[in-house]
Amino acid sequence: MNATADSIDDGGNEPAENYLNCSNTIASWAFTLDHKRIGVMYLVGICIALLLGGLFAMAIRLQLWMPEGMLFDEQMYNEIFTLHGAIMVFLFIIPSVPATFGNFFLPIMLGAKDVAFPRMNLASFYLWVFGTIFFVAAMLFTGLDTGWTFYTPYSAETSKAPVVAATMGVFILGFSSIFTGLNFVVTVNTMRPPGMTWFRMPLFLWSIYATGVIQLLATPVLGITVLLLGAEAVFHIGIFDPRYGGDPVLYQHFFWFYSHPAVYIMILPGMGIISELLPVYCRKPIFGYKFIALSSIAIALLGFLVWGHHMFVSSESTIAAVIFSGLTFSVSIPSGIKVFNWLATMYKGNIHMNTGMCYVMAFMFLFTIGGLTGLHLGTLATDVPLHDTYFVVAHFHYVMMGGALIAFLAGIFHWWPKMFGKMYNEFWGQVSAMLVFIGFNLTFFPQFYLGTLGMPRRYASYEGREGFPISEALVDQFTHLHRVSTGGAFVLATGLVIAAAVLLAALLWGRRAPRNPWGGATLEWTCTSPPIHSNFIDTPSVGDPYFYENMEWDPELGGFKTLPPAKPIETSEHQPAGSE
Amino acid sequence: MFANHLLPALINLPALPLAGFWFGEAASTGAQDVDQLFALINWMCLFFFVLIIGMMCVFLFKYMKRDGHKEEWSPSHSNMLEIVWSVIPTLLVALLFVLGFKGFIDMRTPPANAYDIGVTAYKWRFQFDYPNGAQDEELHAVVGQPVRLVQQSNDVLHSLYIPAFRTKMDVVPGRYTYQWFEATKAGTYDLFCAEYCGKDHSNMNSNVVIHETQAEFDAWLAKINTPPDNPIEWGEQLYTRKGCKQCHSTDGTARPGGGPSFQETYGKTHQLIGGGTVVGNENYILDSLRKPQSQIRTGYKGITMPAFPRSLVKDKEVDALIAFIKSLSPDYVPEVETVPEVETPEEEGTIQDEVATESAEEPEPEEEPEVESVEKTDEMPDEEPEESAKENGETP
Amino acid sequence: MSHEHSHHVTSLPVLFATFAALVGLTLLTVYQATSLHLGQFEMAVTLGIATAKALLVALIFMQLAHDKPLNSVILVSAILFFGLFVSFTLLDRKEYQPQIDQFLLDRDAPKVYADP
Amino acid sequence: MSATTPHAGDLHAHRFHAHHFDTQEQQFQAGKLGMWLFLATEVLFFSGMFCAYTIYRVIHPEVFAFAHQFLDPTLGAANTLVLLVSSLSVAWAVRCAQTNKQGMLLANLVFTVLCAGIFMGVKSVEYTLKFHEGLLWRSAYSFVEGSHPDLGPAHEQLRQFGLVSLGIGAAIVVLGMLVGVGLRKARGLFLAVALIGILVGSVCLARAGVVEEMTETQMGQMLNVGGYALAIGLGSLITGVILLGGENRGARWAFFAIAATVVGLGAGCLAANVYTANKEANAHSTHAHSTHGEAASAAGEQHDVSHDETHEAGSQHRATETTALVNEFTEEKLLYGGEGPKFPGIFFSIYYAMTGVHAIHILCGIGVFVWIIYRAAAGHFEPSYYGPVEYVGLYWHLVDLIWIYLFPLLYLIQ
Repeated sequence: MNATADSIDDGGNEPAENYLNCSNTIASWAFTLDHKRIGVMYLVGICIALLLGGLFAMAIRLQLWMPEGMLFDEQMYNEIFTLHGAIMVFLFIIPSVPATFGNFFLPIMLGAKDVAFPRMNLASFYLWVFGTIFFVAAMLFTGLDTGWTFYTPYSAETSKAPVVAATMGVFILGFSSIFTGLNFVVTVNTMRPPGMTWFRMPLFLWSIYATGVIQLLATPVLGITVLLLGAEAVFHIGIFDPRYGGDPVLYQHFFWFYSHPAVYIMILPGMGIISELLPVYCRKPIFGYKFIALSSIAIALLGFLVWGHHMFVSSESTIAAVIFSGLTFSVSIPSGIKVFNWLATMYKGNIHMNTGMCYVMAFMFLFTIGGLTGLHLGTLATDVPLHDTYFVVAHFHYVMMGGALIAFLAGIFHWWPKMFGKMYNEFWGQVSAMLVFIGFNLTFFPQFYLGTLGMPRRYASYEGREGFPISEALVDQFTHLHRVSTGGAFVLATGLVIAAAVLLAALLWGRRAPRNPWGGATLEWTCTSPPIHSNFIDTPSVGDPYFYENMEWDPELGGFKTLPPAKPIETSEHQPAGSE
Repeated sequence: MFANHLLPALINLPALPLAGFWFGEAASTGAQDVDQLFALINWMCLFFFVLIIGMMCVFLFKYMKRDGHKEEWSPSHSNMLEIVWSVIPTLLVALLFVLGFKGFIDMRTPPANAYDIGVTAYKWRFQFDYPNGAQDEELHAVVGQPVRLVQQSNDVLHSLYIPAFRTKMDVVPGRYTYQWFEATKAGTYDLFCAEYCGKDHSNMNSNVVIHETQAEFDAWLAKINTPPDNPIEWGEQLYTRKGCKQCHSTDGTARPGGGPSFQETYGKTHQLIGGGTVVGNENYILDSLRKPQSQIRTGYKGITMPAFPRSLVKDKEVDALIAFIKSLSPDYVPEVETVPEVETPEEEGTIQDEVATESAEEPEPEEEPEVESVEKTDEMPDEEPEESAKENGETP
Repeated sequence: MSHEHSHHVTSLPVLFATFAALVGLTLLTVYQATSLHLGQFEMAVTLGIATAKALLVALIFMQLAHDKPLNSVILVSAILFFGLFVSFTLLDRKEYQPQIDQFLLDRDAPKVYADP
Repeated sequence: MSATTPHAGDLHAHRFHAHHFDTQEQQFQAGKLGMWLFLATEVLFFSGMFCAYTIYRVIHPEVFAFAHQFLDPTLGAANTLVLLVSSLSVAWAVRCAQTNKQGMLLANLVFTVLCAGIFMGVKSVEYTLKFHEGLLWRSAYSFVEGSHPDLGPAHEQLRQFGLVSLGIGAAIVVLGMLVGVGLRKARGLFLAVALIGILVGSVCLARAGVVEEMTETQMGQMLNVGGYALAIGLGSLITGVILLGGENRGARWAFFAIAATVVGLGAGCLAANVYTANKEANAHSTHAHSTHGEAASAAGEQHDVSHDETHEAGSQHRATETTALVNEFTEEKLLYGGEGPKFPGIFFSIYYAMTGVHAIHILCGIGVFVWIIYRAAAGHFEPSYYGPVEYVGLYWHLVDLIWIYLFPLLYLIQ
């Protein structure tokens, strides 16, 4: 550590020019190679996707207010839940954290000027846009009603045009995802600055790295799967479609070989954000650095061994089900390690309950529930009745939404001052976190109970058909629970709208952000807010990313300033475990 | 609305898990095992949840930023702790795996004395085939008798799910899948399709009726195996039972996303997609049932109509349906002669007769009978000696 | 270390020898498949020859023999995941094949229910 | 990880040194790592089809044994050789870039693209043959005797159009090289046009060569294909002579060797086509509906014909029995059954999926090679900067590597 007090400017005199205002033409955005601008464009894009997916989600919740369905007929409902799922998974969650925060902060955290392949990075964004266009096309064709999983033979026999459009969209989005992952892996591998060994990287980078590995190894299989599915739908090649001698269960193997690891593409970056934020807000070095870092890699690799647990009742053979169940439990260990290490980080800290920290706590609560209910589903005998019911719906929303989306929100509140140089209203930020947390639990906790009672997923109504009504007591219970859920969804939506409003208001009326409002020790807090076009004026020197003792709150700056280190970091006890 | 529905639900909510009744009523031998395992996992989860979230809350309140509070030093890693919180959960999940595995093997191993009931799933119905040849869309069984369901699908993936028995298995086209249960309580239970299968997925439910005694069950079986004498009445029953009703009305209106009304079918000339016309006669109805994609009338999406092969609708039943559709036609006049004829086993003859009458009236008399005979020879293997009577009438 | 020599340059004789070996192995595999009848070993021999060729291409043409180990690790792990995918899927597929066979058998057999 | 250790040679800033890399070595290694990761995704991309292949082969070995006989191992081996030669030339191109032999670099790259063109040509010969015999994927499989359509007068025009565009293509390649070496500005355009010409030419020729009625003599076919192969061989020969005059003696002889190989390959391709033509002729003249090829029909008997018979029987596989089975076949059986006489179609589904996706990779390869040739002609590459040549080379080797497996798995089944 060769940083001295005078070499660190804590933001007294910020340069007037930054990456946002250094050029203003549309072309300077559309053809930018700057990872920060690409990250911001991604942010705008995925927020639109989130809004769209969210509107469909509200439509679903409203529909289920009445047992006979309140708004739509069955066909329309099927299309809506399909679009909700497909948009949320392919357009929102998978690119959410890596493509925005990964793009924006990965090079900065490495002290680099850009990612390894800036043009590929831009290409990845435009592929995302084209993929989105295909999805819009699928919507315009009307009739994409296969569910986001595109199970054969249903997807191969009905509504060909939208299915082909959507699968081609998925194919293109897959490339976008591969390019992003590839860029990050190469950047982390080859562009770490002198002094930043593997075990001195911020944990966010570890999780992005692990995510990149999954994106590289799993996404191509999705590519070939949708390609073969498209060929099946158009030419009837007989690989997946039983009408032509194919095997629908084979399709499920193909699909889940990608889509299970994809779950970790969604959640790992979220875990990375939590590992990054928690020590900052607790003012304590992260506990068990090495274990958290390696558990990311372990999750990434073990995630490839468990895809068969989506198929326990899909007539997978008994032996395969048993093997996959056994392997499934192995994933719970590294996830547990992370949670326990986070807890240990809080111990004896000095916890700042900022908006970011509120979301982190919400994440820990929701992710714990999501993870623990995974045990019910991983256990073979209990999975059988729960499979394809609302229990599963609740479980994966707790993990994907309670995990990935909440972590995304935590990240956005944490890094917003850095990205746009404006502070937001702390009070309303915390209100939004509260509402999101309460609304989320109200929406999804009842769904666990719905699932155990037997409510199957993807039902447009739950009164049964003529002559075969579902028993009255059950319909009553379903109705009550669905209504709590729908009510909760409105609370949740309100929370999200407030969060968006807080952030947008900050852009307009927010106070100017200091360099380091939260006292983070990773490199992004040493550059200006917002960063200049080339990130750093001088190559920054690398220190311990979780060493906070040399920081002090400066009320004049409204942020933290860095003091000369009390003692050289190399001999400090607060060094990450890995460097020993 | 809030007072009516939300409030009671909210008040009830905490009581539900406390009551320990996560699942509904357990009515099979397997269900109790599943419930026990589920409860065990629940307790385990509750323990960890309280541990984690409890510690989180304690830390949150104890170490929350306030005046004079400062972070204190504590070790930043501890291999001992890491080992503890890796090994203990590993042991616990290993236990869960073993228990789940055992339960699963039981679920997948039907007893040797199981009673086989065939299941054919199609859009959007389950049809149950009983060993004596009876078919019904309700699943009936007897208390204490293990039942094995031999499942096949006529079109897409379905999944037969009986919450009360905690059992579920996908129904996959092109192969068999199996599940079994042994009911412990008489009663009527819900049965759902749990795998998304298209438009009416949410209406693909049925009932499971568990009879107290074998005699009761046998009586039901005998009853269901005897169709009504009047073909029109039988046709009307089939209209509901085979799922026609979901897409086809009988009052001349077109259901949204569905097919043409049955009232508009018989004795009219219809425009087809891709040009050409077809006359609504027996052949047309038979074709529409067996090969629905072959003649699609303008204004309808034929793709939604599944094919009904003979395993789903027997030829006799087709006759009944035709009789029913015919009776709906506005200019239907009950024919006194045909009614007794359909009651005999030789319904095929009836169709032939009718086609003959029909062809005399239609503009294309040449074509129709020919199509008919091709149809019949194609579809009918010779291995039905007991039904030879009907062959006489139509072998060229 | 001057820049020109920081990367391995494969000599022409090595390139041509590799090429000759590849052509030789191709001819061998054609001969083996069309003229020799190795029975149960046939598949193993065919794939063995293909793998030998693949190794030659990877090690010499693609310079893995002189490259950073990381690049070899990447290729090998891709192949491992390939194997994982194929083997698990195949395992399951073979296990449930009897249920398909039984279905086809029944379907082609005379119907259980009495057709009219 | 020594990526960050600066090299002595890196100190001077190169014109293609991206600003965000500290050193050129770092840039090179980053690119290479990126390429290797991309190759890993390619391996997994193909894994889906290999998985489908493995599963259906394990479950229906008889179908594979039966259906593979319709593939011509001679053409497959010829294509394998074409790809191996191109792999050699790419590896050599990298060496040339490393040792600053600009002319040979360009020549090797152009040669590689020519090989890719030959590969696609042979591929289209194969595809066309199968299309006209009804050897298609599962639902379209309709293998019936005498299903060759007559293209009529358009046929002859197609062939001539093919020849002319091939000639123009070859000429433009030569011109492009000349201009590339001389005026280093406009050769990219020339080369692109040349490649398009070659591709269009080879595809047209292949079509013309195959769809022909047998009343048109085999000689015509020989001329077509021979002309095609020779044009390419001679084109590259002349190019080599012109390019290498005075630049590098040893390499000149080596280039002659390559050119000779191309001519040889052309001859091989020719022979293969003659062979195919003979098969056709046999099928038509000897109307011997021998039952050699009845093979494993839907019944699933293991086909057991010695390879000699297999070769002779050729298209007599359209045995009467198969035809009879096709006629027996009903739609219901196709729709709701697995096996039927159309079942061999599953082999062709997989065949088209695998070779089709592979061919798309070849086309992408041609695309990037055009770009690399453009840059090579502009003199961008030198020992201190040759990354793109190496990366594209790696890609091309992987495409070759996949074919190394596809060839025995599809063509050489017993």
